[in-house]
This record gives sequence, structure tokens and C-alpha cells, in this order.
Amino acid sequence: MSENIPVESEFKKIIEALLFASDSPMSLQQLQAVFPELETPRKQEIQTVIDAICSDYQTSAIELHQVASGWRFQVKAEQASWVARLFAQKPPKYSRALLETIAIIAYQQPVTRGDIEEIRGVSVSTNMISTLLDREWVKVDGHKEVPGRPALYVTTKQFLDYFNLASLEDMPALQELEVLAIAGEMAI
Amino acid sequence: MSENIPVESEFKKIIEALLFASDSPMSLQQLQAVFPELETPRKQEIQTVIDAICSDYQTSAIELHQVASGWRFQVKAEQASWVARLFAQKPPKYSRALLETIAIIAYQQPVTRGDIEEIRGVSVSTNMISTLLDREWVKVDGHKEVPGRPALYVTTKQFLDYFNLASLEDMPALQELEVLAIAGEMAI
Amino acid sequence: MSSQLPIKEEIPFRAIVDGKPYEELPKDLYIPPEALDIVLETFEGPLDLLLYLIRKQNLDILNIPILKITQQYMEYISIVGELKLELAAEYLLMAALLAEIKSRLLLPRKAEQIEGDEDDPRAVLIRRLQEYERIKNAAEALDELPRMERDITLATIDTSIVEVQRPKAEVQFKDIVFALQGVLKRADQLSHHVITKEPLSVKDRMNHIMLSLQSQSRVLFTALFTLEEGRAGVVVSFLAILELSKAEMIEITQVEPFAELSISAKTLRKEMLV
Repeated sequence: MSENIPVESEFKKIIEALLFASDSPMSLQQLQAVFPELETPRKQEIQTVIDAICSDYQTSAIELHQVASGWRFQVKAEQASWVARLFAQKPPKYSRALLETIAIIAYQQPVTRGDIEEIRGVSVSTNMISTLLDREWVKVDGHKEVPGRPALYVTTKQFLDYFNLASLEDMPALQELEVLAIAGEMAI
Repeated sequence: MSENIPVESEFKKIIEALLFASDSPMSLQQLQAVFPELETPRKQEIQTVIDAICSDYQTSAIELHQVASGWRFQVKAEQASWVARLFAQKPPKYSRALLETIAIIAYQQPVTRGDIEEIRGVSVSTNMISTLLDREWVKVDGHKEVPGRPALYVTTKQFLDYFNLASLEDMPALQELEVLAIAGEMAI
Repeated sequence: MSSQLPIKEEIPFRAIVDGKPYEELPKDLYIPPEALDIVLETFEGPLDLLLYLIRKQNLDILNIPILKITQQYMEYISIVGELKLELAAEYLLMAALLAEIKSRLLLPRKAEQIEGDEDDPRAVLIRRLQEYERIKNAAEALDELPRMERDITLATIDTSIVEVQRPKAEVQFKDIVFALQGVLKRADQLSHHVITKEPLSVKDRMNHIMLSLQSQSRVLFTALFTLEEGRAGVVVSFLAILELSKAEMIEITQVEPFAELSISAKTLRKEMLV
């Protein structure tokens, strides 16, 4: 950081203001890019300041939270029920079909539509895939080199952001498959 | 305030959370109205907590500020130039919700906010409407003669100009949209 | 996107578990075909239905009694058939697979087949059931995660004091078309109504139902349909009931399987309006 940059605490205030002002989560790169070329702070410096802000808000009603595409301020879970009272409308619910489809994509990616159908045992409607594409929860990432070259779907950062996750590793663990050993005396 | 209400500091967190969660400034009445009938805090109690929050944020990048319609958190003047740099970087992306709102106004005009909410199935924020009014894509064209006389929204000439349409008739017909949706091609 | 189905999923199954399938449907009850489609949609497919049958009886997935399960599966299929519903091909395919496994098990086993799981159709089926159940559970876990719009609210601040002309968002008309399609898909029956401006309105019908629930505490499901209005009228009434149920304004109850459904008003939650 050059000498032109404001003193430490002021630098923290700038980062804090940017995080509050931004419509979407901000990554370290995005925060870096706000500064003029010669005054660009190092990522480590920004990270240090972010850690300090996190602890500043420990006793407050909001928190600085990391999701896949960066950092965002959000209301703490303890206050969620009060905040919900502000909004008259009920939040959207998702169908089981949609949740199962997105779960398959998230856990088994990259997958083709055929893979999803194989696991769910039913056909997957075009609507379902386009809903997920529209929401930007999934995207096409290449094609499988088999006849018909079907699209391979993967989840996006927006999907993780929506479910408040920083990475795919933060998803609930998939249960282990029990070892299958069919014995001759299996019940009929 | 009845004894059922959370302890002082928790009450402060609730008010703080509500002010952060709301899209628009909140008056003491509006804050009061969030609480269940038997637990409604007195205005004076809310005011005391607001004063406390104001002083909490003295050293931060944002402040709790009173405007005509109530209290809101806003970025401090000292950090405004940095936020300006952030905003200048890239054009914002309109949310799906906003695009849905303009689409409904374009296809169903004149419509009230209630009509839009009914079609979308979720609430339409004041922010969303004012973004569209600011952009001069929609305007108020009279009021519906029902209780409350809600504003009727229509699209403007600027809207047509922006999308290079000579008239509303140039928009794809809804039936065409359905066909296109089924075909999965959106080369409009 | 369809939301959670309000219809109770037990409707066709109590009949089966009691041990004897229903010979015929009560003649006096008019059930709109859409309602039964929805019952069918309660299951996400044949694997889901099989899992339901297995789990309902606390059976070990690794050691399912194929005969019993096949029998129950077939009973379900036949009831659905009796209702003259078109069954998705996947259900029939599964029926064929179960029948094949059953017949194989009834044949004397060849010694060399005992060890090899590979081409044992039971093994294949069990593996698929396990994999499906794993995803089903994962989808439930995903649904429980805190998420935007339901559990997470962003902390927003006002930035109007910032003096900069924000570059304006760039939108292409196709973005608007996409967005509209999203709305249409989400609310398909409802928006179909709104956009084509049919004389029958779901909203009016919802009001009508709520009004009749003010004068009487309980109304028979069938009393809400006027057959003279024809198919469209029945559909509108039915949609209105589903909408009201989704909005938790009414409660649909049933005393016993295949008894008449009755509708009552739910006590309204005091909703906050700011």
C-alpha cells in the first residue's frame, strides 16, 4: 500500500463502506479494484481489515458473512424471526423435484440431464432445467463426449450464495451408501 | 412494554436488525407495528434505543440518519467518494424481480402494484417501482377506482426507445413467447 | 415452479395398507381429474413410491421382500389405473422390472449366479433405491439450509448521498421476455387466467369461497363446484381451493379415506404490513 493511502482505521472504514454499499457480495479482488492503480492494497491487507470488521460486529444485530462470491453484511440468524415480520409475503417454496435435481447437480457435478433422470428414475422436464438456468443456480460447462454431446451442468457461485454457503464443501455431507452384499438367502 | 419483551440489549438488536433489513426509512410507528399487540414498546423506548444505536455507529463507516419518513442507515459523507468509485465501475445488474416487474407492466398495462404482486406471487418492493420510475421506463397513468385508489403504471416512450421498439405492438406476442419457451430458443 | 402440494399424500394408500384394495370409487363424489393428477405427483417417480412402501413398513432396503413390495406396487398401479389416469411410462417400466425380478427369484437358482451381484436385477434395483434415497435426503437437507428470501436478509444502507451517475443497467429485451416466461412458468395456471382474461377468475372464486366460509364454518369440497360451469369452472374452483390452501387461508380435511373432503377457514395470522 502506498503512502497516499489513508491511515489504517480509515482504510478499514473504506472497506466497510464498500461492503455495505455493494448490492452483491464483494470478493477481495473486487475490493482491490476500487482503489486507484498506484494505491492498490494487497489482498492480505484487505483480509486483515475484514477480520477486524467481523469482530467489530460480533455484538451487533448484523454480521459480515463469507459466501462463494465474496463478503456481505447480513442480519444475524437470531433476529431473523423479527425481520420476517417486516415482510407480508411468504417466501417461495421449492418443489421436491427441483430440490432433488439441484442436489444431484451439486453433489455429482458435472452431470447431464440423462444422469439426473437415471438417479431420479423419472424424466426431467425442460422447464426444470431452464428454471435452474434462469435462476443462475446452474450453468452449462461443456458437453459430454458421447453421441448427442449432451450438456454438462454444474452449479454456480450464485447457487452457493443463495444457500449462504462459501463453497461446495460446506454442503451437508452426503450419506454413505451401505455396502451391498446380496446373500443367497435374501428374502423373497 | 410488557415483561415478555426481550431484555434491553436484545430489544436494541431487534430495532437495529429491522432498520438494516428495511428497504426504506422506518418511522417510530412502523417500528412499533412490528411487535405483537401486547408487547408493543412505547415510542419513547424505541427512541432511546435509536439514540444508543446512533452513538454505537459513531466510529464506523455508516450512520443512522433521520429523514422525513423515518430512520435509515446511510453511508457517511467521508466515505462517499469511495463508494462513488465502486458505483462508477460497472453498470448494475437488474434483479430478476425487477425484470419480471417491468415485463408485467409492459404486457399487462395499466397495472397496479397489487396486480403485479398477484401475478408474481411475491411482494414488490417500493425500491423496485422507484428504480423503474427513476429510469423513466414506467410512469403513473391515473388511479384505479377501487378503495385506496392505487396508482396505475404504464410503460413510457423512453421504454420503447430503449428497446428500439416503435410501439407496444412490436413486442413479441404472448403466444409466441410460449412457443419460443417450448422450443427453448430465445433468439428474440 | 410448483410449491409444496397441499393435498394429503395418504389418500390412495390407507386403502392399500388396510389389506384390501378398493373395488370401485364412490360414485357420489365428483373428483376433478386435476386433483388426482396431483395425488400422483405427490411421488417423484417409481423409485420414490418404492421407497415410500419400503420405509413405511420399516423394511431394510438391503433386504426387501420383493414379492410383497411388488404386490403393493401393483396394487397402487391398479388403483391409479382404475381412476383412468395415464400413468407415466416410468411407473410401468418399474412394474415390468419388479415382475422380472419376481419371476427370476421364483425360478431355481443356478449355482454360479449366487456369488455374482453384477447382473442380479435385485442388486441393481437396490443400488438405485439407495442412490435415490441419498439424493432425496440431500434435497431435504438442502431445503433446511438457511437461504435467501426465507432466512437470510441482507443488511442494506442508503447510498443516495453518493454523488455519482451510476452507469445504468443494460437490459436486452430478451431479458424481459425471459423474466416474463419465468413468471408464466411459476404461476402457470394462474397467469394463464390473468393473461387471457377469461371471464372466470380464480381471484373472484377465492373471494367467493372465503365469503361462504364466513357464513358457515365448514363447506363440503364438492359443494364448491358447480358442474353447470363446465370444465373451466371446475378448474377455476379447484385452483382457487389450491391457492387458498397454499396461502394457508383454508384447511382441507378428510375424516377417513375417500370420505368427502371438507373445507374450513384457517384462523388468519396477523400479517405485518409496513
